[in-house]
Amino acid sequence: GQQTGSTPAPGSGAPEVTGNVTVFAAASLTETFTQLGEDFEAANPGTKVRFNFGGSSALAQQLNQGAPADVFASAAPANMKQVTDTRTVTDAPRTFAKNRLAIAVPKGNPGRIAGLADFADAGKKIALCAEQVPCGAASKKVFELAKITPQPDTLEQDVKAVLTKVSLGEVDGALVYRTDVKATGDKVEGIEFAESAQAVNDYPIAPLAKAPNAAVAKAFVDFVLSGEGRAVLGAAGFDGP
Amino acid sequence: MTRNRVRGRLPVVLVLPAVAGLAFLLVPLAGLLVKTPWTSLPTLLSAEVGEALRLSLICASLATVLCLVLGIPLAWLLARSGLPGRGFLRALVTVPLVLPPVVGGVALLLVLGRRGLIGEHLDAWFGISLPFTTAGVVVAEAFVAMPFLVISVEGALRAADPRYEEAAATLGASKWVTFRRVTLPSVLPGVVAGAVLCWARALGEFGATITFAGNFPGETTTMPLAVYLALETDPDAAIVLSVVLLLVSVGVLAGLRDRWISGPT
Amino acid sequence: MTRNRVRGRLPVVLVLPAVAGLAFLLVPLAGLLVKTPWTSLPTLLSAEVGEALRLSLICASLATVLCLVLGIPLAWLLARSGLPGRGFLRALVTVPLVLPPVVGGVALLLVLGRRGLIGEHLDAWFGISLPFTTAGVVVAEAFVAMPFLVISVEGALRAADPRYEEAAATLGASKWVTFRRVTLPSVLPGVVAGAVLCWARALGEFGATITFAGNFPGETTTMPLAVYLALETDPDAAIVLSVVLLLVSVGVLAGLRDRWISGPT
Amino acid sequence: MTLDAELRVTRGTFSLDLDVTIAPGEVVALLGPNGAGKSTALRALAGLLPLTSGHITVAESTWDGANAFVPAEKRPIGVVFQDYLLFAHMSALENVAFGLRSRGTPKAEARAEAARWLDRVGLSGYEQTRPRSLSGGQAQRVALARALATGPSLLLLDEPLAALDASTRLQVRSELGRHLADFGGHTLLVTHDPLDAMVLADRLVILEGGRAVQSGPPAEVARRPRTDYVANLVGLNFYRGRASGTQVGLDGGGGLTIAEPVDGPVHVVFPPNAVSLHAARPEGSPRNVWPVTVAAVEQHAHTTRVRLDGPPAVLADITTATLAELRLRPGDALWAAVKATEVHVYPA
Amino acid sequence: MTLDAELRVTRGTFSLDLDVTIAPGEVVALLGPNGAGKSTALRALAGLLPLTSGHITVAESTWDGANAFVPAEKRPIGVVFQDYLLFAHMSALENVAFGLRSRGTPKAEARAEAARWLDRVGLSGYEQTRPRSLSGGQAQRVALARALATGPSLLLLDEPLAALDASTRLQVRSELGRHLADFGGHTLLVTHDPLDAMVLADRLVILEGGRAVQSGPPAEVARRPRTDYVANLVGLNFYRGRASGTQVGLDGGGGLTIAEPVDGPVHVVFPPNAVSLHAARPEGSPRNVWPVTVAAVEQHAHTTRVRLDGPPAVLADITTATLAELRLRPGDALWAAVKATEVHVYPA
Ligand SMILES: Nc1ncnc2c1ncn2[C@@H]1O[C@H](COP(=O)(O)OP(=O)(O)OP(=O)(O)O)[C@@H](O)[C@H]1O
Ligand SMILES: Nc1ncnc2c1ncn2[C@@H]1O[C@H](COP(=O)(O)OP(=O)(O)OP(=O)(O)O)[C@@H](O)[C@H]1O
Ligand SMILES: [Mg+2]
Ligand SMILES: [Mg+2]
Repeated sequence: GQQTGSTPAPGSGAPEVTGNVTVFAAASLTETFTQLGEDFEAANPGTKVRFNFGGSSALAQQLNQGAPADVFASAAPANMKQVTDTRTVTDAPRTFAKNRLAIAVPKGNPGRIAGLADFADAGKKIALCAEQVPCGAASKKVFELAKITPQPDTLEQDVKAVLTKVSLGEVDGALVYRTDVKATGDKVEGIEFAESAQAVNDYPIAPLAKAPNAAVAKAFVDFVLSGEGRAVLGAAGFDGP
Repeated sequence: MTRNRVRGRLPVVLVLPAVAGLAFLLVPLAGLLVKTPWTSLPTLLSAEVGEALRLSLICASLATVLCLVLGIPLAWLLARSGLPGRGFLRALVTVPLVLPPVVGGVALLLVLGRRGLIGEHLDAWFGISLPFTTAGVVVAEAFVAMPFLVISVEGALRAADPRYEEAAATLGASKWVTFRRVTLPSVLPGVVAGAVLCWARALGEFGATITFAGNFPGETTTMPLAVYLALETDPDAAIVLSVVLLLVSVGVLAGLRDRWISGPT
Repeated sequence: MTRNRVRGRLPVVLVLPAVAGLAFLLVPLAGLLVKTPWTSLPTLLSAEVGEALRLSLICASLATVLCLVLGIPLAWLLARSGLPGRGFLRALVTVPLVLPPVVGGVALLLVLGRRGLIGEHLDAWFGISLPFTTAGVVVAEAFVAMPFLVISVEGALRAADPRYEEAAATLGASKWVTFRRVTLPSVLPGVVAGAVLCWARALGEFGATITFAGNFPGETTTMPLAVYLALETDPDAAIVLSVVLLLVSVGVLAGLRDRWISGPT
Repeated sequence: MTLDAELRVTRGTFSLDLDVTIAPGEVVALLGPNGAGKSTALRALAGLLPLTSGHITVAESTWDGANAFVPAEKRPIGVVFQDYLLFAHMSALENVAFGLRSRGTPKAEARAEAARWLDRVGLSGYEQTRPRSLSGGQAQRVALARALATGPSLLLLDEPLAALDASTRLQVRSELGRHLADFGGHTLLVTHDPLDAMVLADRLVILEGGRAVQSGPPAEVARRPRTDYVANLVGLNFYRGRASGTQVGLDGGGGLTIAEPVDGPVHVVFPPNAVSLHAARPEGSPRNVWPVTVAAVEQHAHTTRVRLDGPPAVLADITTATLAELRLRPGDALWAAVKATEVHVYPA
Repeated sequence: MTLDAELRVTRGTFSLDLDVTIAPGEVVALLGPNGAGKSTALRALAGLLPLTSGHITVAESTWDGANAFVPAEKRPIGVVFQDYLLFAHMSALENVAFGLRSRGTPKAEARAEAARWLDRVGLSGYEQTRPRSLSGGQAQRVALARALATGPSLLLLDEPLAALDASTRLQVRSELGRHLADFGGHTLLVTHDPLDAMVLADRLVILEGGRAVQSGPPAEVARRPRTDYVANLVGLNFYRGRASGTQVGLDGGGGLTIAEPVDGPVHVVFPPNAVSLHAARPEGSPRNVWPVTVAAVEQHAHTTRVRLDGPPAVLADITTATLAELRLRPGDALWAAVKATEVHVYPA
């Protein structure tokens, strides 16, 4: 966790920034970053933020094929690493948010899931993220720590797919991110558990080298890492870096 | 006296599976319609959604035109030219179907991206860059949808009697005139079927588009991309958006007069 | 003396776009092949990949069979029965094409899921639950791929001369016999084209499958799912896997003899 | 068991209005100009074209009527279509066996029977040939075999011999004649060849513009045509006129003398070979002599046919000897002569 | 400007081997049994079927040969196909205008010319009709108009009149005859109707089993048939035999007396109407008298044709009077008589 608490409030004292900035951001950040973009534009008149939301890995592919972007905000350090391996970033990636797991159950908890231990019950329908994606990796870590062998019925490709199954009642329980449980509203109930603190996922952000508009890129990254940015992310359920 | 009689009963062995097939396709749709939270519709119908819908329709239609222009001749080549190795070519043509669309998008990036085999030169010599532009959406959709057109039209060409083309030749028609005025009209139902598939596939295309063209509202965010993003934030909204897309598409296709679709009478 | 002559030159107006179309489809594929890190292939060809490939082929083939059984009669109903509102029905049939596959999967869950309209009863009465099973994969693939078959076959039926069916009727053939022995053979190229599209689409199907049937190795993980997950961690491996899927599919389709595809001679 | 039909069908601007009755075992030939509605009538009888009004009744059962419609596949019919409609994806044998198979004959038996039929129409050796590899005449014979093979009780033959060469035609015609003679069902035969009609049919129905204009036994129709089409068909000079006594004033101009006196509107016919041509006005027995000009000369196999402008215009068949003597050229002025006894007159 | 062709084509088990020369303005009729290869020859001339060997040369240019092949669309031809092959999605007018448009005539002019041609074949009023709504005969006339409209220099007509009714046929035939008389190009006409061939052609070529068996001017072929097929076509009794003096021993049994003595293998012909039938052995002039049995009796329009078993077997045309007198039935024993002067003999 890099701490950049002394960053001055944007717009105050820093050189005027104007122009467009193109941000490639993980799809799970759609809501928060759209909000951040609007706030940034308001704070820096004359700037315009364009977003390209997609799966972190797909965005990494695009960036490695020379996509014209200024900033990359990834949902997993691994994808950020794919980019930094082939394309230079102007500043080292910094973590702007963290997320931890929670148990998601359908409204009313019909499968009567009480805690992680129920995930080992073969009689219950369980959905987990696939190991290849961040929430799956985190889940694996959690189960190892809790010494539980889960009996999943499906290994989903992302959190949203898991939540779809939870909200439709197809599964009795699942492990997802807190932020996602929060975003889904009242169709899904979240159950916190202790081990989650030990398997936290980092969200890194970095301005990109050869960015068409390096100054604004840097300003945007700073904005995300600022107090204002953190407030927006915190409201969505992210932990601070 | 009106005499309104069907020519005999329809055979049960055909009608039963037909109805089952129809049910199979339509009941999930009905389920979707039933569960659609229509109340959220008014709040959703923002300018952005309108934009995405407009973009979807335009790109799908342009992609279909591109597919028709390139795909019909290709189908003809496969069906009529007597080229050696046609069976293999035909199989290759289906590749974009089998390729997971995301990988298709990656393939397009590899070739037409700024660092791609061809894209590099396009960029250097002409300053043209397809990825992350509306043109890129059209290219991605056409890449994914073209096999439908080619394979349908080729099937229709193979079923058509080549002796009409011979008759046209004896009337002095060049291969091109014959193709345009005799072959093509006689396989029109097949071409329309192919174009319908192509358009519908392009309209629903997601993976290759988001990979190759990105997801920039107003520029490359088509409805399926909007649906994808909505799924991230508000699954109900995603369903409403899909249903909107679907109703528009059904409206367009149902509006195709039977005239366009029926064979010569 | 051998006389080996083509009947005249092929017209440039057709050959040029045909070649362009072919290039459009094949160059990205070539790009993919060029960039494929073949060296990683041996390490990838694990038992899991073999399993996924096997599952893909089996499910796609079963889905194609299901589509043929339900889809051909449906195409016949649309093309021949003179039902009112056929234009509308035909448009409805294309819906699974337009629906983003993930939404298609959701629609299937709404109907056939544990709490679905029909699924609820299937579960309660027969103990049948489709989600998270191989059968579910087949259903999801069939749902997405069936429109291809229906629309292609319907196009072929419309282009076929109905007077042969009349001739069969005068010979005492019931509608069913006529369909089976006269109509179907005469539109065989169209059916094969449709089946090829259907199979290829089912083979590449991802969104609806993972949404409806989930992803569990050996049971519901087909190649596209494996590819998608590989993309998350190791894009090179994903490309290799796609190319493997693609080569297998080209192999299968190229193996279809011309005989199966050509019209009556 | 009689077939009784009142066929009223509208097809675009064309309308058919034909009453036809066929007794069991009877062969009715339907003749008429192109577009007269012959194929339309056949399609209606086959059940491929529902009647607009009218009915089709066979024995006690109604095939088509106000409240009933028997579809084609339920009618015991056999149809030869004008354009054959052979199934392109089946061999000749399978085409012929198709009807038998559809009507329940076991496969082996159906194929054996089909092979017999192919042999009967002179096509043994072509069992495995696909229709597209058959010549036109061969295809037509397969179509005929296919229609006959099921032993239908109503045979509908649309120009079944049109594409056959002269000698095959003779052969197939007599084979068909033998078949029809033994046949207890009803036959409707469409043909443009008067010979086919004469040889095969018990009764002719002449259709023009969708309406029956004449019908009767072949010899009767041949002797007493009622329209130009029929006269042409049977090869007679034909005129309408008004008789008073032994003189007939022809509607188209000119007049003729006849042997037996009659009165009122009449039809007048005589054969082309009853006409003799002369360079100068002949004296002597023929009562009808009038000046004509040569319009055209056609060489047939064994005679020469001369078209002459009148009035009245007339066709004459002359021998090679006369031809040599007269050295006819279009425009030549000649005299035509016909004996009154050769002229046949009957009420219009 | 002469068309000179050596057509050698193999199609499956069938092979065609035909040499044909057509002078400018000449009309050659190709006749032969079903499956003889007539349509195959036409397809080869049209460029739709490349020759296996041989050549097609018109004037100085080679259309098909060892080193050259002119594709169909480059040959100045007009073809009427046996099954018409009208374009189903075009109106009758568009079908006829198609060739003109393809060869560069402006649209309005092409349509006007097409309308004139439709009128000439008696189809004015059907300009906008689609082929599937035309009757068989109407469709054939559109096909004819379509082939003629472009003014091709080689006309290839495959049974262009087969589906026409008797009077339309007469009309279209004479229209076609007029057209061909003014026509400077080459015409190859396939037909099964001897009358069409006689009236329209300058020369006949008889094809059997892929080989030319006889050719010559129509009258010559009609007078001196060389095969059963030709004899049948022109309606003659035909025998092969060996003459010594005025006696001919027939190959099939029996013998005939002829008027002029010859020696060696001969063909013998006489017309059916030269045969008289008698209940008892006739005395008097006819030199050829032999016992026969009735095999079949056919009523034609104005005569009755009797097939008799011999030896030799013979066809006889008898008048209605004779028919009434003899009351013929199959199996009856009769005497046939033919005058020696009616019997035509020529070297085999
Ligand atoms: N499908 C159709 N729709 C409209 N009119 C039609 C259709 N088929 C035929 N006709 C018209 O009906 C009339 C009768 O046609 P039909 O085929 O019965 O004639 P036909 O007596 O069999 O003639 P031919 O001797 O030439 O075969 C023609 O004028 C034709 O143009
Ligand atoms: N496509 C083909 N493939 C193989 N054999 C064929 C093909 N077409 C025709 N034949 C055979 O070639 C022979 C000659 O056929 P062709 O059509 O030239 O005969 P035709 O003289 O025109 O007869 P018809 O008078 O019956 O029209 C026939 O025996 C036929 O079966
Ligand atoms: Mg007809
Ligand atoms: Mg032929």
